[in-house]
Amino acid sequence: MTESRHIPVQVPVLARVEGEGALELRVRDGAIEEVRLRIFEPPRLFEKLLEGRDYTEVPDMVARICGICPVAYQMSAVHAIENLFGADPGPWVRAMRRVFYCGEWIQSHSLHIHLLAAPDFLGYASVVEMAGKHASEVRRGLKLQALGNEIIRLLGARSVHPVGARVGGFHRAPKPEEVSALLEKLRAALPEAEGLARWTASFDLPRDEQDFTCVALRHPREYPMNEGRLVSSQGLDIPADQFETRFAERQAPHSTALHCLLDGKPYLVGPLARLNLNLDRLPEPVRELVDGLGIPFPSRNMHHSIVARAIEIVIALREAIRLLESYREPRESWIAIQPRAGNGAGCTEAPRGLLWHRYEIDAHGKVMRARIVPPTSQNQSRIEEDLRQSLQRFGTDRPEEALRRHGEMVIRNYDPCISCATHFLELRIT
Amino acid sequence: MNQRPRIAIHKFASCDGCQLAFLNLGEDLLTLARMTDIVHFAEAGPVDPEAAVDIAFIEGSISTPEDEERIRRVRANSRYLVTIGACATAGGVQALRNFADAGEWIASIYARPEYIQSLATSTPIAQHVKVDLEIWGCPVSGRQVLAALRALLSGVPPWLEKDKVCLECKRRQTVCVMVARGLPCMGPVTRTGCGAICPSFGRDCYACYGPAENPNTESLARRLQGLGLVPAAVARRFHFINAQAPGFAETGARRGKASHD
Amino acid sequence: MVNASLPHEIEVVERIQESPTIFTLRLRFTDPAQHAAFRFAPGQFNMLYLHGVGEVPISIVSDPEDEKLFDHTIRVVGRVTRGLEQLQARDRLGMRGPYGRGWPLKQAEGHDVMIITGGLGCAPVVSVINYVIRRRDRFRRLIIMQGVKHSDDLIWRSQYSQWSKLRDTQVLVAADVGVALWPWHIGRVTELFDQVVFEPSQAMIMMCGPQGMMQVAVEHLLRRGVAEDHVYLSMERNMHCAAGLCGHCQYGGKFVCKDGPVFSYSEVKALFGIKGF
Amino acid sequence: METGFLPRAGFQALLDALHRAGYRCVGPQVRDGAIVYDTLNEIGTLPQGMHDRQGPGQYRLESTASPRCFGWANGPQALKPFLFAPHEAMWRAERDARGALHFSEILPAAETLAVIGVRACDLAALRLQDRHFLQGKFADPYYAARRENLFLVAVHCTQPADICFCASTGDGPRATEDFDIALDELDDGYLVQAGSDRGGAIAAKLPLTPATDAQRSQADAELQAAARRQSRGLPSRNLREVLFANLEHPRWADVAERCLSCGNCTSVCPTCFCHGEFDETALDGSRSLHARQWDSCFTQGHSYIHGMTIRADTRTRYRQWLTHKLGSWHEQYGRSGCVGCGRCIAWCPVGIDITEEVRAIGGGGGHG
Ligand SMILES: Cc1cc2nc3c(=O)[nH]c(=O)nc-3n(C[C@H](O)[C@H](O)[C@H](O)COP(=O)(O)OP(=O)(O)OC[C@H]3O[C@@H](n4cnc5c(N)ncnc54)[C@H](O)[C@@H]3O)c2cc1C
Ligand code: SF4
Ligand code: SF4
Ligand code: SF4
Repeated sequence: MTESRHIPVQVPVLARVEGEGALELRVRDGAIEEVRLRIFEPPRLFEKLLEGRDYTEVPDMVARICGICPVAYQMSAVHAIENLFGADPGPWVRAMRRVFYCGEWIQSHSLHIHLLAAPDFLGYASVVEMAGKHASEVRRGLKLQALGNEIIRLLGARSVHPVGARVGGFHRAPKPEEVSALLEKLRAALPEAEGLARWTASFDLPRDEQDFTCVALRHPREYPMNEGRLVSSQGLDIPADQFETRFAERQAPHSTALHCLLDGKPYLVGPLARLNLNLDRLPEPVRELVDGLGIPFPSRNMHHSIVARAIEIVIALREAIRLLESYREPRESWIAIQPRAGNGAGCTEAPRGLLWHRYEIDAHGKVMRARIVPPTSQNQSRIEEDLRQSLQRFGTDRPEEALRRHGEMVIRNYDPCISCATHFLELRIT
Repeated sequence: MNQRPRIAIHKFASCDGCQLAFLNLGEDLLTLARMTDIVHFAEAGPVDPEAAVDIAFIEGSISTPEDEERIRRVRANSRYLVTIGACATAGGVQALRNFADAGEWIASIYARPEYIQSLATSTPIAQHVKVDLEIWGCPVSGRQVLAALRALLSGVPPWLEKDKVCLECKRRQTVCVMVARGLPCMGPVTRTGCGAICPSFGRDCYACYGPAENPNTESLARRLQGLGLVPAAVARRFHFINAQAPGFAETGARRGKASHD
Repeated sequence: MVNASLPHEIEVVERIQESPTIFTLRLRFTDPAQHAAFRFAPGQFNMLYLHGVGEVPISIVSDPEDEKLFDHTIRVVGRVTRGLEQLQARDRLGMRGPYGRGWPLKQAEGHDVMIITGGLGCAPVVSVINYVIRRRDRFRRLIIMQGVKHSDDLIWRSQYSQWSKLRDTQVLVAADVGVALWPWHIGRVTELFDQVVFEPSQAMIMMCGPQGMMQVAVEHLLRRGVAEDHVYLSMERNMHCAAGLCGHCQYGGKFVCKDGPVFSYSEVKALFGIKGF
Repeated sequence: METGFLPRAGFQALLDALHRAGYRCVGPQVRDGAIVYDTLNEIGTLPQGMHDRQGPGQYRLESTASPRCFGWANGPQALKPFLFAPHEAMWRAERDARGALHFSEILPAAETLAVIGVRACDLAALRLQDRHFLQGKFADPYYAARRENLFLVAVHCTQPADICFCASTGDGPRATEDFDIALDELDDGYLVQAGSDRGGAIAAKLPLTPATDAQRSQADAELQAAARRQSRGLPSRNLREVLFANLEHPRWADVAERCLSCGNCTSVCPTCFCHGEFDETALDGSRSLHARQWDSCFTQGHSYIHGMTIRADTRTRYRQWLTHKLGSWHEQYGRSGCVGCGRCIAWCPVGIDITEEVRAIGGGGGHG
């Protein structure tokens, strides 16, 4: 008997425009015929909104693309525009941008691990349920999330759509007293973050090895955040501004998000890809921690993403501590900018992976054209590919509810966006 | 209240940032879950978008025909409806499209525009259904959301801040960036609630909290021109995060087309 | 230094629903010593604090010689009053007071007392009516004029009928909109002035209500020959501290909270009826 | 009570003496482009050579070669924020499991604070605030706690800005009372005058030399010149009558076209006292903090009573500010509420000039 099942799952999803989406699955004779991650969040058309704006307005505008990783959008934008103007804000700004980014990684990863992913692996419907049995772990998570937010506030006044970043640096330099007060809290949180990494590594994660291409930035010395070359696990190694020579976006009929492919093929960005490609850039204490977790990185199991996130929290915490320990209040927290006409790209590592921006600006500093490729549109094809493989392996004859839950869990590994990676709802069969 | 009030948090076209006001509550998030029954909050887990609730929080603006329908159903299911943030309250930054030909924009981003279902406008919730409380801000402040929640739990209407950012600046003893540095600050027409953070960081307010009560946008526009801004730049000051808000829309329009010709 | 801003704990002893939107709270201090020490004059008000919500100024309507309880009659209009409405017997709230200058009852002795109120259940003057009735022989005629928007808004209806039966007492009630069987006038209360029997040179007038109504009444009374400083009115302005510090209740140079809320017309006439003060 | 001359380098001795007497010193410093009060431990952080240019809606600092540390006119702050805090907790209410309420007051720690560099106009304003917060029917315990141990070092003002008009209100530029120590700043040092016993005790610890007649007459001449230099002014007579006689003057509507109703003027005004109270309550309702913060008659909430706002438009709000400040203040406190510091002119974002508005409304007549 030919059985055709069409299983749409409502999933709010992040993309260029994040928000609502659905997972559609067509199974025939036990084989997965089609997997579609449908994103139908109404497009907010940011690239067009940017046209005609002054370059100084860009950081505040692009922050609004995503409330969960506004720092990433601001960072890619300021780098792109500074590259275009040939401006170098110097080492203080560079260091503080890393600190700023550390805050966002800690905040975003903690939120994802505790509110979204961990309940999956421990068998709860939500963090609230999980808090009953794992109160101290949940409190620890909320505390780390709050600490990440506090780092962002140090440089940006608030954690969502922070107001401190500008082309050329920061509007304000923190006072040394504020820095030392924060440092104390960061140091105190380090054992907690390491505990978190061990906790996630202790989960009974599904074993599901797959072949995929990892793409991330790579820096000569550091774990990548704001700069580096674009590398892949398949040998790609190009300057970030040549992104467009190998990566192309394609529109799928079922999605308002564009799919981005590397040489026409799906690839992975995000914490697991970053870690896999930058293991030799881990600071020694983190290296030791990772070695003790019993997970052989580089890993080809997407379920290890949650552990990669926890490790990145430790990396970010250590990095913030290192940078803030040598904090000096500068004379100026930003450099003056001389606009000139041109075209510039910027690429940074958002919590969810590569975030690429390109701007064309005229001699008066007016944005003529903008292009933004967010992590989720890069992961989208990989998610579909993963779903196809993992659901097949999971068993397509299982009850829809089980299929749906497994599918969601797979999607959540990519943390496409907070609303995407949630614990949703009814399964409809059409 | 004998029964725990039922709460829903719905998302429309938005960046998710205002919902973070809940997710960033820390310990209070657990308190909230104890004191109320959160029946729909996709980001945090529970999903039941059609549930009847006592209080619905709405993030995001209306920009598709489906969402026009959906917000009506949400309204019908909610006793008290609160919009949170600039998108839900004023259409948000994406309402800038209302000044342009959105169809043309979509065509220039998407190779196959026919796949994209979208209205030409992004509009606030109150343009579609009755709203009981509007909390402004891009993003809303957690403090304000908490205060509103607390008031509703006490069975009283929440109190809303609507004074100008300037007052908060002065309370913080921040030196005025307009008077002392000539920056084109929007504080004198912008609603307080953020804590006047931009001037405290040495920069001009860009009005992300929308218009304050009784805003004299025309006088400020003249002042901004006096500071050296050309009319189009003045227009962009008003046509930004809250471009469709009353006062901002008109004064911006009077100074010329904001960003796109 | 006494901190006048700090509330004291009080307890609801009884709650009476007077009308769909008006209720009375009968209250006492939880500390008996404080209760025993509490003194006030009719026309004075307390600041009631609803835990976690805020404070509102509310007149005391009970008799100053009632030692057991003090009463507040409250109309539900907004945040705090809506919350107060939900209180039940035994619930606790905060209170500080009394504040303000009350009605000129000593001065009124030996005079015709005319009480004019408009709007919904004007609690502040009810305390005066009760006060006069309980000490009837100290005063001459008592004239009670009450105007309401809708006949249903009149609370204490039976009391008005009872009062009208007392000697030397005249009760004139009017509703802008009346329903069937409404025994009183339909129209404005100020239209009833011609029916009032009193001696203008020997009268003390006390009124409260919407500014417009008070203005019409004052004009009429002055025409009839009542002296400006025999016309008293109770003013309402936004109030936070009630101690003359926060500045909200300023009415020209007056602080309504401490110089009032009861003023003689001569004190306020300069700004009376001018929009914006 | 002149006590002598303090050479410039000896100024640190004043700070040290105050520190030894247990005071925290705050004094003028440059921050974010303006002169503001901040903790002062070293004379090195004084704004030496700094000079301000102020006009309606304008304030700019510039650096000069002058050796003087007090060669500027007032910045945005007055003494007000030190005594009447912009935002403060007043009391806490706690509800226990049985529903009983407990109230506890939160008084500020009575800090021993010395403010260095106070101007005559701000001392006049302090007297008005004292009258309001301390000498009425109910004294304000929060203000009182801060006022208690305040030590004031005045510096007579020789550099009034373009917006200053204290000479016309009779409040400056010379500080005449209510200080503990007053200084005349000269190029090479300060003439020191004690104004109280506490001030005398501190002055006695300073390395003073006898002042010369030349120093004295130069200081006098500078102060007289400072008074003469003021180009703005308010009539010194009581303006109450004329303002209240002109409540329908078309100028109110005219200024309302310009006024942003932003409350910057009332906030920087050293005598404005309006504040609002509100509650900040824990989500579970157990605890509530009752706090207060500066308010202004330019807000809607200031005149809101249920169902109506008495001053819904800018015209009536601006009129409230002016008629109170220059009119009904006389009735309340026996004098005008304006001390001529000019802050409301400089810090008004659109540069509305109180002296000009008064003139237009009929209170002309120059410095009479
Ligand atoms: C001296 C005096 C005596 C009063 N006596 C009584 C009485 O006996 N019974 C009664 O029902 N009402 C009385 N009122 C009016 C009562 O104080 C208001 O109805 C009440 O403050 C409204 O508060 P709310 O929070 O419910 O309303 P909202 O409209 O939500 O008001 C919010 C806030 O605005 C302020 N406010 C609003 N309206 C008024 C107002 N009319 N007066 C002062 N402040 C206001 C308060 O600070 C209040 O908390 C009196 C007012 C005054 C000034
Ligand atoms: S100061 Fe203005 S732009 Fe900045 S956060 Fe506040 S309202 Fe938004
Ligand atoms: S009413 Fe206005 S002018 Fe008067 S003290 Fe208050 S804020 Fe100042
Ligand atoms: S006069 Fe100036 S400072 Fe005062 S409220 Fe009006 S615009 Fe603001």
